[in-house]
Amino acid sequence: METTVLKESFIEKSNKKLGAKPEDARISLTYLSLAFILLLVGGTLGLIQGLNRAGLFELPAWLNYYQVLTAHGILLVVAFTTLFMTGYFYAGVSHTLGGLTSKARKFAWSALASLLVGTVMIMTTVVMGDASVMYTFYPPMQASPWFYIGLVFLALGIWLAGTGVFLNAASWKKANRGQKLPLFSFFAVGGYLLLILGSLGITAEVLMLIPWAFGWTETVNVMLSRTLFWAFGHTAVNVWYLVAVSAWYVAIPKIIGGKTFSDVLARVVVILSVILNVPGGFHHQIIDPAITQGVKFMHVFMSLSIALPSLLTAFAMFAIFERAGRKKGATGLLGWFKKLPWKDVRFLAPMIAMITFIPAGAGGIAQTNNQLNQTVHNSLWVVGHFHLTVGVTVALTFFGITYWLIPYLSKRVMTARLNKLGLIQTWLWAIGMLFMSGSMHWVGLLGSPRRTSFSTYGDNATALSWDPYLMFLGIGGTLLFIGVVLMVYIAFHLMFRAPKGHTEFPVAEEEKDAAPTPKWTERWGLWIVLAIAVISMGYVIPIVDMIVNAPPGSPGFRTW
Amino acid sequence: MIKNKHNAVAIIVVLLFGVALFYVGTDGFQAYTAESARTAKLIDEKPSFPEVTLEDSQERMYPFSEFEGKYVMLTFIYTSCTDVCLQLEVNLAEVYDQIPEKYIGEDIVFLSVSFDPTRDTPEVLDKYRSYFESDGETWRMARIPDQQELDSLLDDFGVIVIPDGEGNFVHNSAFYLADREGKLIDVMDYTKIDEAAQKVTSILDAEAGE
Amino acid sequence: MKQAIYGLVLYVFLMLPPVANLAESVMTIHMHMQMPLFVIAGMLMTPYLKQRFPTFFAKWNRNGVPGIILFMIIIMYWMLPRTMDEALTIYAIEIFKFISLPFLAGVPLRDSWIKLGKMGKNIIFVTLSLLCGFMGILYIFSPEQLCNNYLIVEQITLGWAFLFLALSIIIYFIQQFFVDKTEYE
Amino acid sequence: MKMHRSEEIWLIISVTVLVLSMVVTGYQTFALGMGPPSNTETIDPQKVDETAPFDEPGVYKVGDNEYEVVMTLQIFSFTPGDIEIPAGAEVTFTMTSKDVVHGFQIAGTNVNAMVMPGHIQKITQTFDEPGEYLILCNEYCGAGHQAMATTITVK
Repeated sequence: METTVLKESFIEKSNKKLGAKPEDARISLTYLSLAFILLLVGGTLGLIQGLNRAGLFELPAWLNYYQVLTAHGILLVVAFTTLFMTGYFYAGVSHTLGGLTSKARKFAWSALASLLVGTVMIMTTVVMGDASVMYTFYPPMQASPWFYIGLVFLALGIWLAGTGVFLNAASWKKANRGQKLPLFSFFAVGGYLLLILGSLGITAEVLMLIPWAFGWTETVNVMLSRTLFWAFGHTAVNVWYLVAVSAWYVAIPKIIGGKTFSDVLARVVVILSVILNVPGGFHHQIIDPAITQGVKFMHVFMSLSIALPSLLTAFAMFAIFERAGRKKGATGLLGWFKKLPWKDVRFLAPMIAMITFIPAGAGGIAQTNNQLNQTVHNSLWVVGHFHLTVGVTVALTFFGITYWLIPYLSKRVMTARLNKLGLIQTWLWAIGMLFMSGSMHWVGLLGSPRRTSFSTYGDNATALSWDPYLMFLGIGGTLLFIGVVLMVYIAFHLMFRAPKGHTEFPVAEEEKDAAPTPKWTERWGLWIVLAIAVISMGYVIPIVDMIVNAPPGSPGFRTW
Repeated sequence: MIKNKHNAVAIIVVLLFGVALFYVGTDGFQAYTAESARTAKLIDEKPSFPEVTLEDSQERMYPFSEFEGKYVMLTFIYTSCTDVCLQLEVNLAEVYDQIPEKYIGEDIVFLSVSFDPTRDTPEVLDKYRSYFESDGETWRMARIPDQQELDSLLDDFGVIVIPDGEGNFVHNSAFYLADREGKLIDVMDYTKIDEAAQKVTSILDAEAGE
Repeated sequence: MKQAIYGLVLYVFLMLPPVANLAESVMTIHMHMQMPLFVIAGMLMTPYLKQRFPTFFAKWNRNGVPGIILFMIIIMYWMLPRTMDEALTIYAIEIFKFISLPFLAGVPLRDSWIKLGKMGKNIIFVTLSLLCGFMGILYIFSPEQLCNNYLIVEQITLGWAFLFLALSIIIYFIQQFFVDKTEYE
Repeated sequence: MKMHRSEEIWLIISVTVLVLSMVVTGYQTFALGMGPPSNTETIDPQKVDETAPFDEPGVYKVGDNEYEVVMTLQIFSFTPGDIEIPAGAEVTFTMTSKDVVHGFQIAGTNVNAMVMPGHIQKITQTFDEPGEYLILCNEYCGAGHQAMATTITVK
């Protein structure tokens, strides 16, 4: 134990003195700058849609609403998040494990190349109008084959990035026998593992679609493709959420001057997320044909079990806040609430993200149940839901990370002025999302569908009654766009213009009397096997049924 | 040493228990599926054909005792079936062809019983009959209009019929042979046509030889 | 003690008629969820039983071999297509399932597992994966319906589930050779 | 893992809520027959027009104030459209798609189902309130997706 402490403090000291290793910082900064550029592009597209949907803006003839929507979805839900996650995890792995290994660096760069090739391929097909198929690309709508090949490169990029982190963690374990992997790196390993498990589904789907898109096979199994997609689609979103959670457990306690609540609990949350997540995708198919009610009910159970780690997290977070507040002299039941550093954007942004997750998570649980799902399925409610989860909980946490991660990497410091700008950005974001997501939820309940450009359905009275709400959607979207511009400005300012100096990578320490973390938490072999078992529990029954009882397949259609 | 003895005894007890369990559970290592257990039990118990009223493809109504004094080769089917029943009837037709003509109608009658009385009306049965070149006389197709009578027959003969909710049924299939008194004497694998035909012929031959 | 209560709650919950009916309505869930959950319920109750009857386990299951054999016998018995069918149609067999899986499989498994040596565990892993693999192939490729109460497609599904189970066991079995066990103890 | 007392209480409460929501969903699905549309019949998606009942889409009276609407969905329309039925009618929609994936939603009701090529979907609704209801496609199906709508008038 003695040597452990010594070693840790040595790493910490040298880190403090030197900051991020330049080679490692370059990797993360490249990822992050690309992420923010994509955020700007995706955000602009979002504004266009919001205004159109509110009936305020008619798209020029050369630009199609659905093309814009496809690009917006892929850029923000898949590309921005993957790039940010990789930049952030590699920075943290480098920091907590004392630098990346040269092998991991190579993997990081080749992952970047693959991700970029993939994104460029996909975006080219979308811009050319050959792939207005949404980021869900349900067959038999058939995009250009290069769209699907682009997806393969995205998946490949994810695997490469993950492998780099795994190898780095393994070599650290070898060099530090008997020590537990630092919590941050534990999150990174878990996050990539889950993302890889989830991407198996989409890879299988895309390998089925490529020969079909090239015309080598005539038809495709529609239900099977859709099911495989959601194995990835839902998992991916949960991975982004897990990335956000990692910052809540690792960085926030440090920022508010507290300690880790429980190292074990955090690790259990990661493990549960990895094991339980993949079959969750099925609740996107509750009103599909060809899946029996029994199977759907089983998946209600599987989907609800995903809420468990989130509930654990909710508890841990409030416990951290309360303890930190009391340490600062807070009294009474809620006195700690005032002691939190509300004026510190590094805290405010993720805090709003967390608070948002309470209604967002509750909405998610509601949607998972059959009847409630039937009410809101494919309505704007769903769009409102994931703008709360991904748009606030994940994005705002990412922004909160940016305020310390970029200056740490660029060896600069955040000024009070930037902090203020950040606070404005955060509130703008929160209020914009309140408008947009709130009106989406409400009008969704009334029946307004998602993924539709502005339409009154021939001046139908019901459809016309939705318009006032859609106006709020437009207002919210505009505020959010200002938020995006501000955020991108802040990010690049922190990268190139802020004053030089040292910024700390906040990693919370454990309480002195904390119980040692049991070693079983690192039995990754066991977790992988359990995850496979859970995945087969969820998927074997419906997929065998979909293959054995499949109708004749569908040829491709180009309907845009 | 004494402790190890307990352990060894336990192993022996457990193994004996296992043998006993499997012996009982599989009827003496005979029947590993419920279907094989069922046929073995039927052949063993020889249940009588219960009193039911049949309605055949020519809209004739009669009790099963109509066939008294003749062997009856039975199958259970429903005409909307797209897989097993077709195969079952095709195979039955082959058995029919292999039986010496002198016995047909005189000593043995073929009967296909539908367990889907709502859809298998006499007209439907008549159409279905023609697919297999059954003459409707020495090989009849019939439904049992009374659901209760039908259930009791299926139950007695251990025919399991599960509706799958989409108008199809899952069911077990076999050739059933009832003797001149209407007692079930054999259940045969419907995939082994020659074997079934030989068996029936030899029974008839033996009786004719007497 | 707390574990035993959780185990008991799980046990009772699984036996509630609507729960049991639902679980048994799908072949794969019947074999791969309900039955393992019964075993787990038994495993959870084991510490309490060992505390109540310490000498019994020490005396009759000293090296873990009798227990693990009992476990294997019960598991293999419930893998027979026939027992699955009869559990649905014959009441006594259903009761036997409720009793045998937790108490004759779950309890001895947990008691024996810690007593078994490395070799013993490896034998069990190999046997189980072979058994599951064999069952998988049998159910997928069997031309005839093995269970009267389930559709053929369910039978094929169960076969794939068995193959995945076998795969999981094999992955687990192999990975433990690459992992330094002492790291986790 | 040692848990704090309050954490354990929190977990027990949350798990209870989750289990309760399961029980309610299960009860509604299996006891009240309010399960989601999950029909498992299939059809050759390239031969919809030749396959009964979709060779003759339309509104059929099948019983006392019971109707069946046999409907095909294709880009970007519903066949038949502008349906009329009497108030209090129980209507079963039997649907399939002739091309891509469509959604079938009647705004202001719980009627919401995915309609896919190769699969026949069914959903039943009793229309007690007279009025005009908006039927729309709620799954993106192409350039004219926003125009894919029709009405059902309850008299």
